[in-house]
Amino acid sequence: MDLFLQLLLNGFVNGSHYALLGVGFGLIFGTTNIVHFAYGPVYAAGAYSAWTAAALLGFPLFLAGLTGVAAATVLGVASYLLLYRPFVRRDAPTFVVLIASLGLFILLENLIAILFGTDKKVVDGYSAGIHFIGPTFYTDIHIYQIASLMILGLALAAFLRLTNYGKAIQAMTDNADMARVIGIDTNKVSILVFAIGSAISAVPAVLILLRDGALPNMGFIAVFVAFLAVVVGGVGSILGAVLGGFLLGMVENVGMWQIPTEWQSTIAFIVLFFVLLVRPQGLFKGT
Amino acid sequence: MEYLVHIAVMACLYVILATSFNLLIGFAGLFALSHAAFYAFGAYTTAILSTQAGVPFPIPLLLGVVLTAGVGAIVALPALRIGGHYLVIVTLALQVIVLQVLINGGEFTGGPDGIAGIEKISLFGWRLSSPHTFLPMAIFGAVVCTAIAWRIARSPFGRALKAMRENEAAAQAIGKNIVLMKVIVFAFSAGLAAVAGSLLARYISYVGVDSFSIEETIYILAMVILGGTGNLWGSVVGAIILVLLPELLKFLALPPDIADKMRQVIYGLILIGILLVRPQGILGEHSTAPALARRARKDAHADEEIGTVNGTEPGEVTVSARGLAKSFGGIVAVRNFDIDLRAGTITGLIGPNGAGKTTAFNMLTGFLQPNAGTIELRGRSLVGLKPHQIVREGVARSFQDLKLFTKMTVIENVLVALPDQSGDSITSVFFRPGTVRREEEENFNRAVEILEFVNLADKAHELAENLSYAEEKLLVIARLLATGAEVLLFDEPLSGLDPATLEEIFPIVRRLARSGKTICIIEHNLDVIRGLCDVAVYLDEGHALATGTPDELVSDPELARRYFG
Amino acid sequence: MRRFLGLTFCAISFAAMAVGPARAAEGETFKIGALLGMTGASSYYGTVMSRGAQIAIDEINADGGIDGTKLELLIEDHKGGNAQAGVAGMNRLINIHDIKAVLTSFSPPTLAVAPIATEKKIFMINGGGFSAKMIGASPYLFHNRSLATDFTRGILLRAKEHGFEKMAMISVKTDAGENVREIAHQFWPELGGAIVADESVAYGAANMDTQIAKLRTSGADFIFAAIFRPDAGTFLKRSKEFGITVPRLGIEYTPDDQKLAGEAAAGFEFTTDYFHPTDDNPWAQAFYGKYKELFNEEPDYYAANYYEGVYVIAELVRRAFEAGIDNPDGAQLTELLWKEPTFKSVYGGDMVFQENGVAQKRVGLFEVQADSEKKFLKFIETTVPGK
Amino acid sequence: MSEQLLAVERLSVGYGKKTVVHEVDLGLAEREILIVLGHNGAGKTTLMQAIFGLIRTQSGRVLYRGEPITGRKPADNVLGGIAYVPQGHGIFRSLTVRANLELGAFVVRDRSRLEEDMETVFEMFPILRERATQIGGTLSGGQQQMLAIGMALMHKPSVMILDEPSIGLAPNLVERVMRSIQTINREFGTAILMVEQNVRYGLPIAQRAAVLKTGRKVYDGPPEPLEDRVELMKLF
Repeated sequence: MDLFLQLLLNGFVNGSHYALLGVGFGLIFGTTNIVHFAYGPVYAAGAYSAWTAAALLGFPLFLAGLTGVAAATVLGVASYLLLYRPFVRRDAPTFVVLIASLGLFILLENLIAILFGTDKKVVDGYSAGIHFIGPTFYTDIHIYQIASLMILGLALAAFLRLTNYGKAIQAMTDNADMARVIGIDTNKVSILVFAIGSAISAVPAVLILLRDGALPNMGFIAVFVAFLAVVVGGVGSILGAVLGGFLLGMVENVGMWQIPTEWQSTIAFIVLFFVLLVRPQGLFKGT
Repeated sequence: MEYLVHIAVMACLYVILATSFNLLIGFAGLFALSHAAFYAFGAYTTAILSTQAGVPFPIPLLLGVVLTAGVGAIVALPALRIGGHYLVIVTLALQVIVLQVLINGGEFTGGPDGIAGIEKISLFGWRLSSPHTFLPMAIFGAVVCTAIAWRIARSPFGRALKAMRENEAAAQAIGKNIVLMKVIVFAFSAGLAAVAGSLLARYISYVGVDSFSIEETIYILAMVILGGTGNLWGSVVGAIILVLLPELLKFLALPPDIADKMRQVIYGLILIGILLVRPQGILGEHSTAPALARRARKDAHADEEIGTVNGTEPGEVTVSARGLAKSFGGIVAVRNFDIDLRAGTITGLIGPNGAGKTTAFNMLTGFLQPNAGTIELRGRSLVGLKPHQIVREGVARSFQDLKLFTKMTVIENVLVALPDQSGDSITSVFFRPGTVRREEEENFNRAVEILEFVNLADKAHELAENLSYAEEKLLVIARLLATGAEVLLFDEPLSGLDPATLEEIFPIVRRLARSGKTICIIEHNLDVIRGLCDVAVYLDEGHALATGTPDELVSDPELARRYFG
Repeated sequence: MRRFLGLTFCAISFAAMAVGPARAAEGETFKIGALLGMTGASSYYGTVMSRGAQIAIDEINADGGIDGTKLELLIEDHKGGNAQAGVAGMNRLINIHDIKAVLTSFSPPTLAVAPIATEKKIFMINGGGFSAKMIGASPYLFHNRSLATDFTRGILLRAKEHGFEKMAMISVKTDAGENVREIAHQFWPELGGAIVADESVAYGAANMDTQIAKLRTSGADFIFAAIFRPDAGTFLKRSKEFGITVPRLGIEYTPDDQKLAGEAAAGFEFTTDYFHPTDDNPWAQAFYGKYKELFNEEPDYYAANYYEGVYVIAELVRRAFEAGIDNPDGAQLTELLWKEPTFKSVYGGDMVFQENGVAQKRVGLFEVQADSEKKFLKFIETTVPGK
Repeated sequence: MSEQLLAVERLSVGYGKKTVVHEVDLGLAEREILIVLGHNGAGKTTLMQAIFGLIRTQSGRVLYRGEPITGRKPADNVLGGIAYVPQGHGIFRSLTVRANLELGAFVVRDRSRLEEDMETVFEMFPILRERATQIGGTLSGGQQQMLAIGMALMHKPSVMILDEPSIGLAPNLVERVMRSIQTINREFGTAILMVEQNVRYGLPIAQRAAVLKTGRKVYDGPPEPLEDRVELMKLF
């Protein structure tokens, strides 16, 4: 029973992490319909910039985190303007954009490895506090992971509902042509979602830096999980991405209650496989 | 230089992988990213059979091909349901699952250690242990596999694949069974990839999961994109370039501990560059027709005059529908609809928007199943048949939005629509090449005749997407005609054409009717109805309100009033 | 096909021209190849190994090489275990650079190139690959690191010493991890122990919490971690955070892991090649100093092993020259090795190559102190595994 | 004709090589309702999209208040006071009625008038007030069409281009929609350029009618002569 509770908590924590990744990726994918694989290295770049700020420039942690967010944002927007936009302009087939994105992935990941080296980057002198409810353990990082999802999730929801640009994003996600008809500049909106999506990705990145340290290839699994969460939850739905992320987190942890852990890295994909066979539009999306 | 020979061997293997992958994504337009998994299946089958059961070459290879083809056919199932990004992610997931199974397979798959000590191929006591000795085998494999892929791509089946890629509905509407086609192309693509895998296992005499990662699929994908989708030579070139590129990059003098990362960066840059500069790849897609044109001898002549339907009395009823009804979520689109279509007669279907004309067509051609009612063609019921079956029965339709195969040439559009081609069956493609070849030549001449019939012969080798408005309409007619169906249903075939052009097209349709075809036309441009139809049926609120000559109907004040709501 | 062969050859001959100047100094240089994982998930290893080897090369050349013959290091990337890449690299080394001795790493590519080494008579020395399956893969394949068997037996003997019975095991799903796992499953019961949990994590796992939660509730006397960098550090950190109190035993602890785990590593006991630079061993200290100065990082024993590997080859080449062989091949080098299988080790003292090709090093037992520094406890005698 | 608010001069439009609309002239005066009739595929929608800048023109020009606006971005046209209601319920199906209306006013920088503008829309279509919190996609066809028109109203356009507002609506709804269009024209003086199939309800509210046939204008003048359906039929 202790084990089950612990796994439940782990599932919740990892779920929050995945959900946040999914939200960032889903915002970009849902609005622009671009499969942004380079989301992975952008996420990694966020972690590495935060590390640079903290370890090399000696920024306080919070400022370092912001540096990471800023860097990811810039890189994300740049990847749209310099890479994707030309393709969107001449409305190239989606798979061409997809390959281009893979190319950017390879490029950025190796650039990071060259710039920062391949050893694990850790922010020295930070150790997370440990707490427990009964037999169930959790750490500060876990709290941050959950909190960040709550805060950013709500903030994003508020942004989408209340602000003019938020509405523009919703509109474009719903129907890009109609968005143009009512006078929305879809190009500006695309830049905006790349900015927000990349910024969001940097937050879980920084938390992982603090928890497990940063490695150049950390982005691969991140973008994969994000893509899974979004597709399982339903493209174009932020809530769907969140729920999708939680579902993955849960099966990966609670699912391992009885199943041997050697299948952990696979089970999410098996879930996805069957979800899409049964409900191609995703679990948490109408029509 | 053994090293060069080794590169040549690897090039051969990747040529197999790239061409087989191209069949799937380039020709069938199925974007399934699990090719490395098929590659792995072939490699592991050989590895396991030869190390654990000592089965000699080539049995493991053949078994591997069969097994993998089976797996491919299964992977096709999701592809039947979903497309686009979803197929991408599902097949990526599949790839991950396969790798994990191999890693967790314990002794059977060698786990993360992989399987070492795979027996080299021995032929006539000659052991292919060095690259030199193996190269001929690799070339042989590459030639055979490319030839198979080539054969498929250039066959009527391959043409049908492209048609399916361009537009699935239209492919069904000319009698293609797209479900079967998807399963077959997956099976072949996977089976060929397995050959490469099996050869790799024999050549390196070791297999490990790291050789079949997602990166590998992406690598092969890059070869196909670089060379040009829908062009097998492109894949050959793409494979060679991307096999050589990393080797050439090795000659850049770079600091050792970052050298290979730099090369990866350059690889990424090149990939992006190509896509920006030449998204269609080095070699564009090309038509199979010109080759045919050279082969086809004029004397191999199609027997009868275009459009002739044998054994029909002009005026006899061919299609007769009774009491058709269809409603969508409570909204009644068609109710209690009766219609008789007669041979040699052009029937016009008119009525205000939303009267249910297109819905009626969809039911007559199996794209929609009626909630009630009967449809008979010369007494044979058509209810419940799939669209492609109904076409073969003899009822074909065109679409309001044309649905031409835009990336295929005009003559290919017609060729692909010709009925009962033995080349549509993959078995004939390989086991009755003579027949297929002869038919192809006949069909080519047939297609030319059909194009002449609609005055499009001079555009035969144009891409359909480059046609003018009027020419597109003519091609629609030609394609419909090519199906050989005796009943032709045209959904707004002439909309948007100016009077002059109409006058050019009318005679063509009339000739068809004279030659015995049963023709039914939905049209909003009443000039067309007036100028073309012998009979007109007035449809309103889902059922036939009146039948008569066009002039009677359009001059009837009541109907006129209804026409404008 | 002819078309592409043509393409291949003209492209390569162009390449060959490009490389021409680089081969100018031929004759006075003896080339040593290296098959390392330079890119991808495990590029860390390739990086440190190449650095270690390069330092050795520079040192030797600085003292005028081997009787005037300079050494040159040529690195090929096997992408951290990709067999094709390994074979391609091996072929390049042999054909383009006419190499006779290769520093290899990782068992999958090593297993994949072993047949080539045998046929082409290439001397190979592995200081990183870990799987006992490599033993006997080629007569010319040697290992200057103890293999999984030794470490595993060593640490399990230690567990026995503690009087533990119930073992909870966590292993990483790589050739090395799986290998250790198999050996442990066979050896621990032999020592009369029981295995109460057997978890595994993917290499570079994003989430290890599940496994650790299961370990914690397994009720074991100790946890055996068949985990390597970077996951070893993660394991130590997370297991501490999750309040695991039972002793943790393992087989790797690199500076990288130390960085991440910090104090959380305290009390961790592990067996490894005993590379301990701060020991009273001037050679090791010199190497340590150079490495630190150049890269501002501590060398781990992977760096040390490849540094040492170069010296082994250099020694064999020196012997060959003495024996009047100007351009020795792998078979001759092997022969010369067997004549006198004892070599000076940067680990201090001598190392002796056993008949299974493994330089049986003293397996050191270490404990991590509260300050996260490792402290040498003692050597553990492990019986040599047969061929 | 009075001073033209919106004018189209010898406009040709098409896709690639294909020309769909051939050198059409069209004028819309202040406060006028102009109905454009014609059979399917006559090029009506293409013409409207070209005027609004959604697709590129081949030749000819579009004038708004005497200024050439040919090929101007839709965003700028909306800012300039031109509204476009596309065919088939131009709404955001996944958003609430209120959100849709707010989006209608996207270009209006001054948000203070938002509420009162919405109020005017609600007065015109009370049903929308009832359904304010409902998801657009779940509205009935008629309500969706009203919403679409309401959205266009939100930025107080001086010209409203409607593409077959009656399509797929039951007769009584068609009448309802047409009346509201008339009201818009009367109350706000919005000039209306409307493509319509439904002559029965469309024609009566129009002050002028044009008929397109296969991309060419075959009639331009008072609606009355077209009241004779049989005559009209001849133009189809």
